[in-house]
Amino acid sequence: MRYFILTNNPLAAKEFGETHDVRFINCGLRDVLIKARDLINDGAVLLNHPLYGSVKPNETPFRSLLLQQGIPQTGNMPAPADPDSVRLIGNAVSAFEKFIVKKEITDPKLLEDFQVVDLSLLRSAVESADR
Amino acid sequence: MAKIKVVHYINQFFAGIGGEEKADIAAELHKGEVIGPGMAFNTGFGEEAEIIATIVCGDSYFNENIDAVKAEILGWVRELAPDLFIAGPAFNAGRYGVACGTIAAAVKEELGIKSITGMYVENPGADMYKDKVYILETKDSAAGMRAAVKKMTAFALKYAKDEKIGASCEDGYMNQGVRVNFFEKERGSKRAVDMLIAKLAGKPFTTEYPMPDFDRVEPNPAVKDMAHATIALVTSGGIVPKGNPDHIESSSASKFGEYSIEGVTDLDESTFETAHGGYDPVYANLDADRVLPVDVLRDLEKEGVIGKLHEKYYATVGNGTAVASAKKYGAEIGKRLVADGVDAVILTST
Amino acid sequence: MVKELERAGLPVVHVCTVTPISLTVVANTIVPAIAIPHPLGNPALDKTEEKALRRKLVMKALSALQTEVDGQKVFED
Amino acid sequence: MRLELGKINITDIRFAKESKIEQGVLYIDPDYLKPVVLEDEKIRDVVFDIAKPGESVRITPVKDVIEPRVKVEGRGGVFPGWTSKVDTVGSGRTLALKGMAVVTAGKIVGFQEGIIDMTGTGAKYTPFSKTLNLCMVCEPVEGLKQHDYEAAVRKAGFRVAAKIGELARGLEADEICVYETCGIREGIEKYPDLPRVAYVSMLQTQGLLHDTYVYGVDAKQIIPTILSPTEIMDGAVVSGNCVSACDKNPTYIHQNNPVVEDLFAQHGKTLNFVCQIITNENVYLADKERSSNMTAKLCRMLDLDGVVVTQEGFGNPDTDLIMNCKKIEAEGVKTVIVTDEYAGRDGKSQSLADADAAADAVVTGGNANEVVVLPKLDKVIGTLDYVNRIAGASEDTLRPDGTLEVELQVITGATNEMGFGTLSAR
Repeated sequence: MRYFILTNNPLAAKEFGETHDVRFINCGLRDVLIKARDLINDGAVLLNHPLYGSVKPNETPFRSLLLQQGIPQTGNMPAPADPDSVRLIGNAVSAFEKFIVKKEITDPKLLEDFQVVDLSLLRSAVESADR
Repeated sequence: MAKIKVVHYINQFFAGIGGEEKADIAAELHKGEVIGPGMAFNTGFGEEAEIIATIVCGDSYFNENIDAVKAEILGWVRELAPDLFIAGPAFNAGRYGVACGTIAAAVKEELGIKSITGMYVENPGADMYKDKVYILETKDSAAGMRAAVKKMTAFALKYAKDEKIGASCEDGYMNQGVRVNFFEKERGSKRAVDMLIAKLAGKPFTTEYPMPDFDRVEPNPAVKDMAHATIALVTSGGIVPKGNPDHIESSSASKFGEYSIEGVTDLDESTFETAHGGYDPVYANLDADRVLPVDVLRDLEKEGVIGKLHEKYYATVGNGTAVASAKKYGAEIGKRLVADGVDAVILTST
Repeated sequence: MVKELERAGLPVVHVCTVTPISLTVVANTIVPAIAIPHPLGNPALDKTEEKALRRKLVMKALSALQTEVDGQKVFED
Repeated sequence: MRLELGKINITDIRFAKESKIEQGVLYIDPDYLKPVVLEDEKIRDVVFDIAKPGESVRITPVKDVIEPRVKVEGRGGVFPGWTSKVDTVGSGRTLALKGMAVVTAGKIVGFQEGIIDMTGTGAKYTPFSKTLNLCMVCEPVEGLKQHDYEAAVRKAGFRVAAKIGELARGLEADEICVYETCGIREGIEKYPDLPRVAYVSMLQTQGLLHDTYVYGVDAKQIIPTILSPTEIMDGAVVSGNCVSACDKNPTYIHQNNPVVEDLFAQHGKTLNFVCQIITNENVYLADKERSSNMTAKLCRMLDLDGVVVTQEGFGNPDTDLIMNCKKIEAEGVKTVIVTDEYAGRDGKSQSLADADAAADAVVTGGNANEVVVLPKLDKVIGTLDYVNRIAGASEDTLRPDGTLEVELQVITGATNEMGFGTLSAR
């Protein structure tokens, strides 16, 4: 299956950069979600869930998403947005916004921990996608 | 400690003035008087609180002169500066319930004075005001007066004394749409098993977390022939002709507007603006197409992508507008659009 | 509002910035818009670009209106 | 399957020269346990400590909580796949040390959460303020990767719990509870008029710090299956989940699954408790679809009338929960779901990240965003170094007077989604 990884996690970009289509963006977590929303708006389909199971959206600055490119409609109509993807990403943005915003993390060790966890969740999605 | 000072609001009926035939009496302030259900409240308060004034107003008068009477009563209450304001209880009396909710919420919001009311859960005032002010749940008729006063008295004292208000189910007020934690008697698993047993037996049960409003509608078939379809625009973003001719409120809109865009190809600063109070209006005021894309639809109409842009559009303000009102507007707008032969709608919100 | 319009028999596409759960489960077709003060515009762009962007969103909305929505969509590999 | 669970009430834990259980007192020689921990070369050192209810003690960051048990009759041993082979457990007799727990603590990643206060406000919210806790803080060898460290501490906890459990072998139980389910046909014949009910247990399975294991298998790789509810009492399901303290299910809560217990209490009376169904909460959306489809299918094929569904975690599992609920209801099987809420500090936000009208019977463990102030306590087992970083805390959490201003989500078990506690919300 053809898909790409949208991520702001440098560790994920390093791990999958050689073997996968990785679109690395240097930005905060919310911007990753917004970027994904725009792509979904253009017809991309989300393959993994945009929220973690427990690390809260205001805790970790990293997020990696698997997206499938939308297929353009015939004629001049753009690809319709996938309603499930729209719902999930919309809810993820709302979920993000209900948590209080914390100061930017500077501790490199802590940043690495968050990158490792994000990578671990991404790997789990990639394993499913590549099966 | 000084006694807690309470101002009480009741209608003409509970003041003993009369029924429907007296519903048009104007608001009256009775300083130092305790009238009708106020007596029972005062007894219930004991040494802790007392009613220092009673305000009486006819239900029709209140609802027909709502702005003026509200201002008048607020003036009195400001002057009296009580610690607590109590309206009702209104039981299932619709106009009385709306009056109680309106005035109790206004006292709380505009004067910052603690305020409560009481009514039956199906009183229209309940839905309108339960998220704005504490509404204690009562029976549907005045036969429930004793229980209502008891409940309201206990809550009033607790509230006035700044004691912690528990969850709605603990303290008997209507849920305000705010989630409040508390400890149940049984653990969650037991509650789940009991709930399942009730559900399996077809017996009533109460979910602890009602899902957001689901009112499922089957989707309509897609538009087959866009090139010949009439498309209408509807917005809850409050786009109105310059000057807001219908005076659509910036929040909690009480109406929707129907406006012609016949011959309009582009909305600009000089002709359209937003009435919406929930967002920064600058961008929409500069170019209302940003909310209501008339310009693009006109182009598409010309190019034949769509058949026709409907010559009327509909606008209301989503901000703070009660679900029930939004529903009503939606139904009415839908009816008019169907009657006009519209094929599909683009609804824009902010 | 969406629901009532649908109930009247009109296919509706809802263009909005936030997609509250109560709407998403009923609104068949939603196109997330750009930002709250200007769901169909972006003042950072110049007039022509902005209109092009708006056109894209409107096209998307029209496209959605032409897509049949079934009750339950399943993610497909 | 029939399991007799013998309960041995532990009334005190003391360090001693000799490890034994005598008249309800657990005497522990740290040197009896240390080799069990250090047999894993990834662990450099371990420190044991005891925290008792009412003491001015805070344990943090907590990884797992485990109840010591030992299997004295029947197939297999406790924690199959870890401290025993993978024989099917859940029958025969098992002894459990009640009133106590082994708590693994210490930092694995910088945002490791989980607070157990033995006294004060926090103690009201965590079930583990009521247990005598034998705490173990493990030090990893230099340079150990997060994954390996997590696995090492997780497994050390099971070994220690099993080792302590061994001390109970041969002891007389204070109380014996018998749990028994029937085969499908037997159940229908025995209870022809009772509704057939199962328990659907959703397991957190997402990746590092978010995993659950079944008989040693990483549950993200299972497709939903059925268990006898007695299997979990022998440790068939264990937690590898370190984050989301308030609504993760520590191993202890799997062992003492409250839904299983409360369904057994009604078994043969108002319902026929058929089985436990386990399913996962993966990150990949197609996996979510597959697992919820399978779960709904199992419910149908087992001819169930109703299920209780419990969740673990917040966020993406809300999607699994709603999918399960919706699909199971669509099979004509009635559901009650158990969850918790993230309604924001003011309680005004949307509680769940997903929703559906089919979810008309919900039990909630409360709003995890509610703010509480925890007092300064005299002793900390573990470390407070990271407390400002964890979910539900902020830069201002540790206040100048030593109190902690936190959201409930930092407290272990506070809003448990198996309904272990009484906290709720309206």
